[in-house]
Amino acid sequence: MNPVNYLYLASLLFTIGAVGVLVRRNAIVLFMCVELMLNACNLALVTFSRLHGNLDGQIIAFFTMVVAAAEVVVGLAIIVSVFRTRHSASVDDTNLMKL
Amino acid sequence: MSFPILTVAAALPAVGAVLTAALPPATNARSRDRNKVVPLLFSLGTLVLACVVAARYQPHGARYQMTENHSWIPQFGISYSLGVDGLGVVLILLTGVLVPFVMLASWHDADPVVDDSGTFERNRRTQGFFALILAVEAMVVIAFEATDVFLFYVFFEAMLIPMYFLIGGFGDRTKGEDAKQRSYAAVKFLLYNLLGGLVMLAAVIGLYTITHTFSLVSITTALQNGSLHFSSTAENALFLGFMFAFAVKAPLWPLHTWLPNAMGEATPGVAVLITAVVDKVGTFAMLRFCLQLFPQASKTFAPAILVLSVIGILYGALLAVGQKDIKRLVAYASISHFGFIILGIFALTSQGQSGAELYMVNHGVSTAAWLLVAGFLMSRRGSRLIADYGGVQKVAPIMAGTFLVGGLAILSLPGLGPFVSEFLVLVGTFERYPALGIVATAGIVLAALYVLVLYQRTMTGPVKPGNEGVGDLKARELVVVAPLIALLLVLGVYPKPVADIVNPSVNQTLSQMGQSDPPPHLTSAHINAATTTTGGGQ
Amino acid sequence: MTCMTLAAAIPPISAPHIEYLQLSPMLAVFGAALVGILAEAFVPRRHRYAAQVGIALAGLAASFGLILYLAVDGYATNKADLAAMGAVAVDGPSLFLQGVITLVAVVAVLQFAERRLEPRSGTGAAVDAFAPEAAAVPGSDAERRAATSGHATTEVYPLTMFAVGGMLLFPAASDLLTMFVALEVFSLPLYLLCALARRRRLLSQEAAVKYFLLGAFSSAFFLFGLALVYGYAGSVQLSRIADVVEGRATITPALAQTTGNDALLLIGLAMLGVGLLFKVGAVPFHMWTPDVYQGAPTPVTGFMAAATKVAAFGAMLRLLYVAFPGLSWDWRPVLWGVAILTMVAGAVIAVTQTDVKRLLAYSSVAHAGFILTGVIALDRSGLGAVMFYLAAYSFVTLGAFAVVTLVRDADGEATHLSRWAGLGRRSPLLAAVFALFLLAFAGIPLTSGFTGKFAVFQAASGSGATALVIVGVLSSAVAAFFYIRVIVVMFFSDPRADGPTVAVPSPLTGAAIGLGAVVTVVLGVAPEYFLHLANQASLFVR
Amino acid sequence: MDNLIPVLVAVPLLGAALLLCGGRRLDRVGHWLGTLLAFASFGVGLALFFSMLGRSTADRPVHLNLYTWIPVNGFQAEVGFQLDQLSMTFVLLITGVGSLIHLYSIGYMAHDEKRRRFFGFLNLFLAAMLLLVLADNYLLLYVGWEGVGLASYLLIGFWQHKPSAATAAKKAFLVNRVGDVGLSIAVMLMFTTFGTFAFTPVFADAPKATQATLTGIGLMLLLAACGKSAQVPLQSWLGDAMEGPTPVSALIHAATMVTAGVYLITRSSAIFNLAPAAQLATVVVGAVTLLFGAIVGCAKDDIKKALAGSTMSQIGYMVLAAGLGPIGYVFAIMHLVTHGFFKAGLFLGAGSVMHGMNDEVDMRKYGGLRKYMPLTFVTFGLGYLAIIGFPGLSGFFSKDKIIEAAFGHGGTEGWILGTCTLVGAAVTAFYMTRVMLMTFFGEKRWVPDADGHEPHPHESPAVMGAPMVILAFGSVFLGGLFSINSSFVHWLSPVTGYQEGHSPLSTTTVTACTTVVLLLGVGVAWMMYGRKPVPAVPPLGSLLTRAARRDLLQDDFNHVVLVSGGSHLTRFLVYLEGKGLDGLVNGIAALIGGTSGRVRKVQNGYVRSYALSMFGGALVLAATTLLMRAV
Repeated sequence: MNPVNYLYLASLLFTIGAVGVLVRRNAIVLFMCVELMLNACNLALVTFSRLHGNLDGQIIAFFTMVVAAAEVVVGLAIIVSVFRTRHSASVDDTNLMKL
Repeated sequence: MSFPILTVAAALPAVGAVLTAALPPATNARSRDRNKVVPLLFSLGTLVLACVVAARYQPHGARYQMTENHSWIPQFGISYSLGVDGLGVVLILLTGVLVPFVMLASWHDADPVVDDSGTFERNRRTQGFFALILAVEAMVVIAFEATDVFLFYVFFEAMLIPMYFLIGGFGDRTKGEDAKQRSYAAVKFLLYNLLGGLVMLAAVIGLYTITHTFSLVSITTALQNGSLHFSSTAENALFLGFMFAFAVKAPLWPLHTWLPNAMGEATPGVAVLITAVVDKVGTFAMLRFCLQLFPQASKTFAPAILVLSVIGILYGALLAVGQKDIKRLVAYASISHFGFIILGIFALTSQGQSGAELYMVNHGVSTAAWLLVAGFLMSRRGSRLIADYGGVQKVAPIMAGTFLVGGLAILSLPGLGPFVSEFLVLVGTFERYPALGIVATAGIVLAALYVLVLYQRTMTGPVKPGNEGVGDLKARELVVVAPLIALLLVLGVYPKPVADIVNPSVNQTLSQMGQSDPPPHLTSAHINAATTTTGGGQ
Repeated sequence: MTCMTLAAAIPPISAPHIEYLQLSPMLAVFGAALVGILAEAFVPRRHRYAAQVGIALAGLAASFGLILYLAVDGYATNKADLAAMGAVAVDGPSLFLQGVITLVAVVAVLQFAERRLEPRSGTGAAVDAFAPEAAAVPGSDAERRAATSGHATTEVYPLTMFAVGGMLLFPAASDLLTMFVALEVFSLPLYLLCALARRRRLLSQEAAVKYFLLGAFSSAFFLFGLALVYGYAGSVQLSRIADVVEGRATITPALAQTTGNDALLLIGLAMLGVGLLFKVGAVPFHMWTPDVYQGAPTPVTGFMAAATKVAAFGAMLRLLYVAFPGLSWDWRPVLWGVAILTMVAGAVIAVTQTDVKRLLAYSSVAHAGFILTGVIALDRSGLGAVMFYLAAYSFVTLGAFAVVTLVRDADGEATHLSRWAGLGRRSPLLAAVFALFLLAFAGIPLTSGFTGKFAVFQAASGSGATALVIVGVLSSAVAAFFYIRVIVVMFFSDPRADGPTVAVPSPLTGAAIGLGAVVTVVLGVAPEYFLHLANQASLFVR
Repeated sequence: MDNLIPVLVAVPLLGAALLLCGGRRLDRVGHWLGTLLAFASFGVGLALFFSMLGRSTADRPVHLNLYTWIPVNGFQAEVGFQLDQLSMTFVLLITGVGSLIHLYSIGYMAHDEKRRRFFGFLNLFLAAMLLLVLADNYLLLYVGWEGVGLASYLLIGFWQHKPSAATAAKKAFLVNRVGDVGLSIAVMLMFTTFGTFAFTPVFADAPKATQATLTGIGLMLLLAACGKSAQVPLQSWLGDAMEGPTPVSALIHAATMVTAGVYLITRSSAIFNLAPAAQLATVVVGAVTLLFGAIVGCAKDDIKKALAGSTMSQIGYMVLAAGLGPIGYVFAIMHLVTHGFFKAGLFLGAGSVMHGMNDEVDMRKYGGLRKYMPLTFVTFGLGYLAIIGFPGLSGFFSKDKIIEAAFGHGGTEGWILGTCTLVGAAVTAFYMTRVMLMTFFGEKRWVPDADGHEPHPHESPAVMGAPMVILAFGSVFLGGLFSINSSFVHWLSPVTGYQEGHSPLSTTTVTACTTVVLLLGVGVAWMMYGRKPVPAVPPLGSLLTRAARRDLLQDDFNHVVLVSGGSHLTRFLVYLEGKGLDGLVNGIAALIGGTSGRVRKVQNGYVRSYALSMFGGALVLAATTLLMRAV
């Protein structure tokens, strides 16, 4: 199978993630969509790594995972505290500041 | 290394500004007066230094004298270069003369509020006012001295800030809707001038990109010996950039609309500072920078600018006639006069330019005299509306008399300073552009109209109710007015010393531009033709 | 046993060499952060404040000292290195920007440590601007208890240290991976710091959520861009990318599908750009700025506004100047558009703002546009100009936000512009200093803002971007309007009877404001030395 | 001796300075000081005159250069004086009549609280007028020119509390300014043509200049003269100027200042002689004005305004004469001098009448005053006889010469001009007789004034009477004196040139004609005003009379065209400034503000919309980057 197809898949996933961020309301889902984007990147990286025949891409993928994990820690902390304050996970409810 | 007189002349008011601002707030009449006398002394000191500069200046010496040169920001080729030519000397002197009078005239404009128990409001308003005036003076002086484009630009822009606070913070209307008007005027002043300055900044940067220096002397030298050449597009663009800023400041029609607001809302003293001192930086810079840096473009655009000037002369005068507010009337009169100054500058004849330079001085002194007396009048009634006054000459004859003399100077009565300059400007323009010269002379009639109408409405006729209590000029006010009037007389009767100072620099500027006065028609080539036609006519 | 055989089968790994000395500025800060965490765990609560502030300042001081040492050692002038296997560049721009960031961080830490502004807690303990207990629900009993007992979130110091560490690394990163990691390292603590305001916690939390979600979103773009560029060049080393882009490296024909595919490269560059433009707050990636600036605790806003911008522009400069100068024909026009849009939109939208912090946020957007004009110059003068601008801008920003912390009423800071009416009459000195900062923002001569603006416009003009300069100049005029408006409100409006008071700060905030003012004036009046420094440092190592 | 020339100017100038700046301390002696200085100036003038008489004709003109006034390269304005026969004539007229009127004013202004200032202004006027006639270049002349305008402004508006006086003063200054524009343009033209504007070189080079230039200069000088001398179309101010105190009307608006235009034209004879078109314009102006003024004079019931119309008309004669060229210059000046005497005398007489009549000016409220004011009646009567050209009196000699010269111009033009002057003479006789009859003869028609004071006509004090007597002597004998051996022609012709006219009519015929028309005018006037009582309320009168009462509608024309047109223009410009230029500026500000208000709505607080803008931005960024490559 042509490895380039993986790139298409990666792009598709990335786009799905991005669109998900735009259309979903729940902060957690939103955040999951971001994670999907990161993983799409990982897929692309690994694919390129395979194409180029060097390991850089794969190593980067590991870094990405770690970063994503760190993001989860911070992100969930923030989202949960907001949830506890507002009893809502909808990002559309957090719009006190505008204009 | 000689004594850096120019730096000192600019630094003294700057130091004075800082010291004045640092004075403790007044607690009694004594300390209040101290807070005003200190800045006054500094301004007088500056006047002395200005006189020293004038005395040391040799009209037929080098182009720029008493020069100082220090590297400032070498990365951008910026240096702290000072030097004065004839025009600079004269304008520094004008600034030095006018500022003490402005201070004296504004003596009570920023007094601390005293409540019923005699307690002084504790703030630094008084000091602030005088410190700002000194700051403006310092910046104006250094702008007149700068021979580095960048250095000039810096102070050209920076002086907006103290001016802004002077206009916005100390107008004669303090409450409610009126205060809004005042801050509107201040903001308009600042933004308008800032816009001009920023456009100039673009041009300044463009200039540097081409020349890689900001030194006026090096650029003009390079232009003259041919080692530097602007493409005509670049030169035109740069000229317009510079000119825009100066035309806003000067102000040239149709960029003048900030001036009536600013002068209308400011105290009379500050209004004088705006029109008589600060705005002169604009016309000064046209002569010093526009003409010298961009001779070709100056020639290209001269006709257009002349037309705008003439429009400004007539437009300003007509609008002055239509004003209901004394200070706005003076502002429009000034717009008309600035039209004359710019007309003289861009006529590119030595008469026109010398006239313009004298005009700057005369306009400064005459407007100061006229407007300060008007200010004394307004301070008595707290109104700026012409309609509120009438018959004042009956109750305050000296005030009426001085007001009339100031007005006569404004309308360029021969024997007073402005006549000399106005006539030179007209002659200078007429030499090259007869039609414009003739149209501009209509300004003479209109000037008489607005001056005399104002005088008639405020001073003559039966005493209007409310004016009975208008007292005549007090000693302090006479001290302000009398020397200004004397100066106007001297400048009108014997302007030669000033003319002798400015003439050489005018000639140098024109020769740098490769311009010379058109010879009288009756010389060499023309004479034969002339005789034959006349012969035929007889 | 198996281990042994495996080890024998794999070719020996050469141990990576780490130049500890060259990395030491970052290590010092990260070390301080770690020590801070330990202190959080082991130092008794009543000593934590002092300990944390001490540790943070010590770490920053050490870091700054080491930066100076490296600079004096010649790293900024006649030598440069790629440390840590080519991951970190130690060169002029790195050191200059790191120096600025550490100084900014010092000032920020001083402001974080300010405890005189908030009224004392029930127990009489002095408290700072941060939430007493971040985990407690706003308005809950737990929070009230924490507040009365004078608790404080001393975690902010280690968090700050991590952020600073990331910021130090960001402009020095010379491969995309390091850049990405640094981006995250400094972003994540900032998300948290945003959420920690003592007052108006709802706004603070909202700011954190918005910042976090959008930040993560932009990181994803950055990462995607990284992947694409990696796909094109086969490496994430900036210098290697440059080689491939400029055709110096040989390309395996088999990889023509990817390596030869410029679309990958261009889209990748664009995606990287999204990540960086988000951080600098360029239009249309700026929308987080006003909300986050408004919601975050003001000292954090100041820190963020100043330091993030320095770090992010540093990284952008390195990326564009080192990796993609060969693509300048492609990215410059795009950046032109972004710069124009940023300058104009920032200035225009700010005109109608009524909240001081939001106003400063839009002002920072406009300034991002001005700085971009210098970036576009793509030469040494542009680099030097941008670095100078960043230094000048960051101190003005810090000072301005520090002033904002002092204008307070019963509900904490009074940030609505109408509340500032007549401030100039009530406390002329503070108002004058704030006016100075505003004038510097507006680019009035004799302030640092003018020198910076002049430098970047001059660089842009020198590279032929005259139109950009003109747009910049015109939007400066528009921008001037709203700075002036604040001055009008402060000086020319009558004070309100119920107006805010100006708190008397401790020397900490005083120092921050004072330093800001001094730098503003010095860089405006006598910028020679600092311009020289910036110009000297303006050479990237490849 | 010649160094005294500046003293001529300096003495009254000093007086003005002292009196205007001296303050109340000088209130008691101010009038005497002013008068003394005027006489001192006259004394200096006489001394110079005798010194001049002692020299041969060629040596008579003297120049004295005081200092360089405005030096700018080619433009060298000097403060220099030139005293020749022409200036000398004026000096004596100005200082002589001026001194007398100073003296008269002591009495006339005795009860005015601002008397000191009045004398200051009078002295200022003397100084300016002397400067005007003594200047040796046009620019310095211009200084005096405007200086007298200023003095005139100050004196017309001396009673500033009267709005009408203030308005009249302003009007006078403004109309004069229009004329001044002409003078400045003339000076500019001279400078660009000759490179100088001093009399001697300009006149020397004039023949080399083109016809067009000379005509231009001439017309501009004529414009200036029209303004100052109240010639059509700039005559409208003179009637209103009668708002000033009567001595002012006598000195400035009859004897001296208003004749400055004639001086200017005569002085510039070298230019006019070479510019026939300008000369033609001059004679047309003169002829029109002499009729215009005369007609206006017939209709006025205000004694001073009637005299003002007469002044206008008489100056019309002079301008006409000056426009005739060398055949007329001398007579223009001669008439100027005699007119200075008799018209000043008439005005002083009128002042004396007013003085005795509670400042009433309406002749319909006079009548029969000869019994109450015999001295005034006699002096006024002599002046009257002089002005109508009664044979043997001053006016007869000077006016007849002009009429003769007008015929002498030759051709059709000569006939037309001559007829005009003759008609003018008839009308002059008519309106002056009318004045005489209405004032001194017939029933007394006095009515109490507004405050209820019944007038008690009485003779004026000696200090007022003496000048009237002296002027009356001048009115009677001066013309004859000048005509003995054509002494005045000999005196002045070296400066102005002189040439006999080729009159188709002999001198005798002309004299006969003038006598006939004189009798005609007097007769008609007697028929109308002497035979039957004068109605106290003016009859409606013919269309012409009504128009003449309104200054032949000149003011209405000015009002409609200039005043209301101007105020409409001004109002329009004020509107334009507010809505246009300033509106543009504010509009730009509003536009930015409006845009800002709309654009900021994009910042709607929803994090997802922020993300959308980022996403869109990313797409655009990628797309444009790709597009750049494609392009």
